[in-house]
Amino acid sequence: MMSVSSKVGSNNANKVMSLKDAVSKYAVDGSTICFGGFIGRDCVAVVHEIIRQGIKGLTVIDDSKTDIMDLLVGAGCIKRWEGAYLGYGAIGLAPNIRRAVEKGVPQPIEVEDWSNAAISMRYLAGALNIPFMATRSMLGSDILKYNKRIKVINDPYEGKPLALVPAVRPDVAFIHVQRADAMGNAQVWGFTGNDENKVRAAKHTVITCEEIVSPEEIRRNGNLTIIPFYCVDAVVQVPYGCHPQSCYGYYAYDVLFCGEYHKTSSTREGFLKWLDTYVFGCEDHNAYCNKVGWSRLQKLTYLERQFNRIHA
Amino acid sequence: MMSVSSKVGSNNANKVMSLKDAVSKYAVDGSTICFGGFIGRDCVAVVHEIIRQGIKGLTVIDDSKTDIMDLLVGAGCIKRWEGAYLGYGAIGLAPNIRRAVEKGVPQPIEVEDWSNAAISMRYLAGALNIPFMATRSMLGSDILKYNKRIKVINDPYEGKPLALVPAVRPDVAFIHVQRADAMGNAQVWGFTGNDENKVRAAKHTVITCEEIVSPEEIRRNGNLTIIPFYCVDAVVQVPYGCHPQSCYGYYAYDVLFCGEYHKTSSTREGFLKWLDTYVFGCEDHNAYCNKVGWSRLQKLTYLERQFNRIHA
Amino acid sequence: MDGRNYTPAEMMAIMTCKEFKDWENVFVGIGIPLVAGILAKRFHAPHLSLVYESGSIGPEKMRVDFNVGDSSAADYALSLSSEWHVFGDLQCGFYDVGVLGAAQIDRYGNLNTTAIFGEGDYYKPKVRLPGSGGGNDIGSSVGRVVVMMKLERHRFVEKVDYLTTPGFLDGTPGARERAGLLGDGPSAVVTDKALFYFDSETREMYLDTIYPGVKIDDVKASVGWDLKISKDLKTAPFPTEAELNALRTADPANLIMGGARERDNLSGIDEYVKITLENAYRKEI
Amino acid sequence: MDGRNYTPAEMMAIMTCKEFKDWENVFVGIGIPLVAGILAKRFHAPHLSLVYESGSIGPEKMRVDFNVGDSSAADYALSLSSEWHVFGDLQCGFYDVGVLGAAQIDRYGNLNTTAIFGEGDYYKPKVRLPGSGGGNDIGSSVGRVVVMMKLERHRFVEKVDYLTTPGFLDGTPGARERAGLLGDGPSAVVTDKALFYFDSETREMYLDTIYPGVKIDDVKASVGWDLKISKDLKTAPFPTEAELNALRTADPANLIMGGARERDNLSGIDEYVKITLENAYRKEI
Repeated sequence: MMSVSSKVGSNNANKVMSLKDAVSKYAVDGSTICFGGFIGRDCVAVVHEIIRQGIKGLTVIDDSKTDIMDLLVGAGCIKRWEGAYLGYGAIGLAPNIRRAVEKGVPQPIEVEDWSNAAISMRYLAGALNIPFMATRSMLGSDILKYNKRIKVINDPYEGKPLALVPAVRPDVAFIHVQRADAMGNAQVWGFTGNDENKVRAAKHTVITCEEIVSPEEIRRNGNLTIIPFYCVDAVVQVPYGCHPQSCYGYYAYDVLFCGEYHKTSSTREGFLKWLDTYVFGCEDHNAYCNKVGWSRLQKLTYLERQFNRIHA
Repeated sequence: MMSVSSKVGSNNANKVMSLKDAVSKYAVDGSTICFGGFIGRDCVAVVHEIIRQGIKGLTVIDDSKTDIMDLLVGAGCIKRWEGAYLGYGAIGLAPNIRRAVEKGVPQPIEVEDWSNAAISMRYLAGALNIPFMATRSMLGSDILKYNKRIKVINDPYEGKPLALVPAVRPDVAFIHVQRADAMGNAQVWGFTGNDENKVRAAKHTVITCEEIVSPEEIRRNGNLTIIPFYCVDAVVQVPYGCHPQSCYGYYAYDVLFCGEYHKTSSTREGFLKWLDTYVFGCEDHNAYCNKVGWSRLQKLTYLERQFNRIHA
Repeated sequence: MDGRNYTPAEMMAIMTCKEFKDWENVFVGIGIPLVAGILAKRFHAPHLSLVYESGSIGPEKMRVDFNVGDSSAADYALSLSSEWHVFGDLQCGFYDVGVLGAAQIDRYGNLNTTAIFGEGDYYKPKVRLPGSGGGNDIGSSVGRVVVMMKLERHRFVEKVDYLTTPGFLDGTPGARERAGLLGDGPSAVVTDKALFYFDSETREMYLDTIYPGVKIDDVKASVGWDLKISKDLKTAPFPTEAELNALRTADPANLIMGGARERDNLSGIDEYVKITLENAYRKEI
Repeated sequence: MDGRNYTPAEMMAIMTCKEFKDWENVFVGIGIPLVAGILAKRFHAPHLSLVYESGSIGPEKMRVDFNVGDSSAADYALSLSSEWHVFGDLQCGFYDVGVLGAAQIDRYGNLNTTAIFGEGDYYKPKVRLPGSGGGNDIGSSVGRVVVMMKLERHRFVEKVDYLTTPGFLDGTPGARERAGLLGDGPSAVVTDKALFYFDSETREMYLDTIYPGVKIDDVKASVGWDLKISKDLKTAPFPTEAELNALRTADPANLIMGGARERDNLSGIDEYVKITLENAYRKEI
């Protein structure tokens, strides 16, 4: 029986901390984690900090998280992946994931296959604190054949086949949003992925955001607060925290930077050099932004704002 | 097996129709219906039109819908209620519901008891097109004892008791929102009740709104569109469509008008007179607003906007 | 006005407000419980967050709500969410305390808000009540439940006709856990005459605090079982003038505390708008 | 540029776009399928709504998306929703057509995007592929599926190593319904050389349309079973200049259609921003 208090962080007005402290406190070795966003709003700065701190043995349970998983796998942080998608469409697997799965470099990872809807339902179950959700996905497929945690039942109301998937309760959810207040009320613009459910399912939640704003600013548009304060343990202001991924209304996808990453990471040596340059060579996210170049980041903001503006 | 096409209305750019036509087309005798909002954003104008048209034999499946149910029950439109709450807290049942349940006046109604969370989960199941949802509510209570459609299982993952509740698929959902475009993209400010799920669970959805706006206006704040066009069959502009209930950002609750209603409706004769004045005596919602008085309605708007404004 | 000039309903609101601690999340129902929440925020618990089943989380209370779905429930809320999410969050254990009323309660805090059977049964009750609403859900999953009801013998009964909301069920150890319930169950029963708590071993309701001027025998006579009394029985203090003032400002037309008949004291919509705006609680937003 | 100067990928995008009807809701995956959706909107299906699994519904496509979670996927969307809601809506039957790629397909349209076993098995595959993503969900529940893939013999196989996404399963009548699946299954397979449809009785894929300059024997040799051919075999028209122009404007730096190597043709971020803005599709918003 889950104790009521196990999910309740302390409510307090100021949960602001540094990225370094938030990662070391909540992303401990061997923990189970997930990330917000859906490629856009990826928690890139958090992932760099996890790598910088040398966290090991992580299990990630998530939908489609190719870009940040490639970094984490290449850096040797990952023990297990329960998820739906690690790849670049027709291109195939990302470079580090391919090396880990095919050659065990730097180490093998366990992979358990689900679909995106199945992972979504697992988080919805976690958010409602029920042990499972039903779905009509995966029936008739080999996903069922190899994943015995999916149970096919004849449902007790209509008597038809249905798949059950178990709830996820990760130790921590890292979610990057556009705006949050110091108490953790977090507002998201653009598509919301499974974020509203991840923060409720997780035992702890760390919000990183483009801007910390006042509670009064939050209260002007409460409908955008998809994450209420009581789900949140830490708030960290990390402008450009998704680069090179996009952040709706703040900056566009940096396609050329990603291209460089792919080219460089096609060899293990190249990837390690990349890590040295952009992760270990930067003491924090601000140093990373310096290295990428603020002028470049500003151009991505300019580009995004030709298409998307936040109206609030 | 539900055919895919059974839930898909025709997509077209203009679904605007009159309230009269929308009600006669979708609220047919004997159908199963639900309403949006949660007292605030109640579909009062829709209910008046249902009564005006003399629709009979309705089943309503809903959470807490005292005020509009009292009208429908008193007018003899209701055959059955599956829901959680019909009353005014300590005051007890509403006048017409009391007469129907206690004396069968104007006719008896069937009542099936659920909790608000159970009804919420039944609509979530409907919205996901799965046959049931699990909940930890109602365990150990007499709700289970008298409602055999709630199934208690030992869940297959954790082995603990759990209640299952069946999906709802009403024939039609009536939802009042602040703003919608002619295609049916509907935006809600303030709490959202179960509206996002009701429209997905229902076979048809009728949106009534304070204002029809352009698709361009909708696109400026897509995060507020909790109801996408493909769930919607009809769009009706009905300013003050919730009076005497409140509509966030548009007008406050008319406590005195409601007080008059309660006093008047304490007798059957009084209620019938009230119906003659405000429903049968008004050919449409505009005539109702005339009778209530536009000056009074403007005062409620003024009052609301001292506290709530829509920022968009 | 002085601190001894108050109604039983006002005393009940003030005693309820003291059951909330600062920084808690309170799942409130309509009517007096809500006014108690507003009051707590203006006194000892300014960081209390109110949560409404309609989907509003952490509003600023600048005017009173006439129902849980009044647009006032959404005034400057921190998060405007959905009914189903709020019930999910309740089930996740995010809410510390809920406040419930009832027509009947038994010694283990089980509540009936569905029907008084009288000579009849569930299908033909003497009085049909509103039903569970969110009451069952709150009683099942919230951290602890504060019950508010009038102390009357037909309400405090040996056995409720219909168990709408579980308290400690049959009172045996682990009864709630065996049933699959998550919350800790009832913690207090606030009435118009006395305050009751529950024994942590036997799970039985006992008299903890009596209000000024109320006799123990009156309390015992209003309870349908052999009521246990605290060895350390306390007497509640009179409400303070500040408390009464705050209460009356929160509900300036006295429509919640005074009930429906108070409407007749208003000359019309203009006076209602005027009173509401004059007494609005303004925080800088 | 004339209508005969085009790449196989461009032909595939243009043939796919013709599989969408106006007013449909299309659940799009990333890459070429998305460009096909943009193209359809600019030609015969201006009221097409694109839906992305990240939660975006009905965006205006003014720039190309590099992934389904690119912020561009949300540009002026009619509704910005959640992943779980979009998958729920898929399961409700609100989406008419989905587009999927695959590494392997069999004659009944079953797809493999998980692993090529080679000498090994699921646990030690020759090639580990990305996995289902939303592919299985789309194949399970969407109205109909359009498959896009290169026509190669190691892809068009007698039996897929791993059945990630159900087509018509074993092809027996009612096989999908018996399994509990809702959607109607695959309707078309668009390749770089030919277009295939499925027989409504036998559920078997057959060659319906061959592209200009492609020989039937080439097609047959690229399929790992005895391919049926339509009695009414058609030849696709060349793409029009207008189609090719629209396609190239939609993907102005040729980064989607041309692939990763095209990045090297850009001098840097300034040129990329310039090209994107110059070619942005401006509707009055």
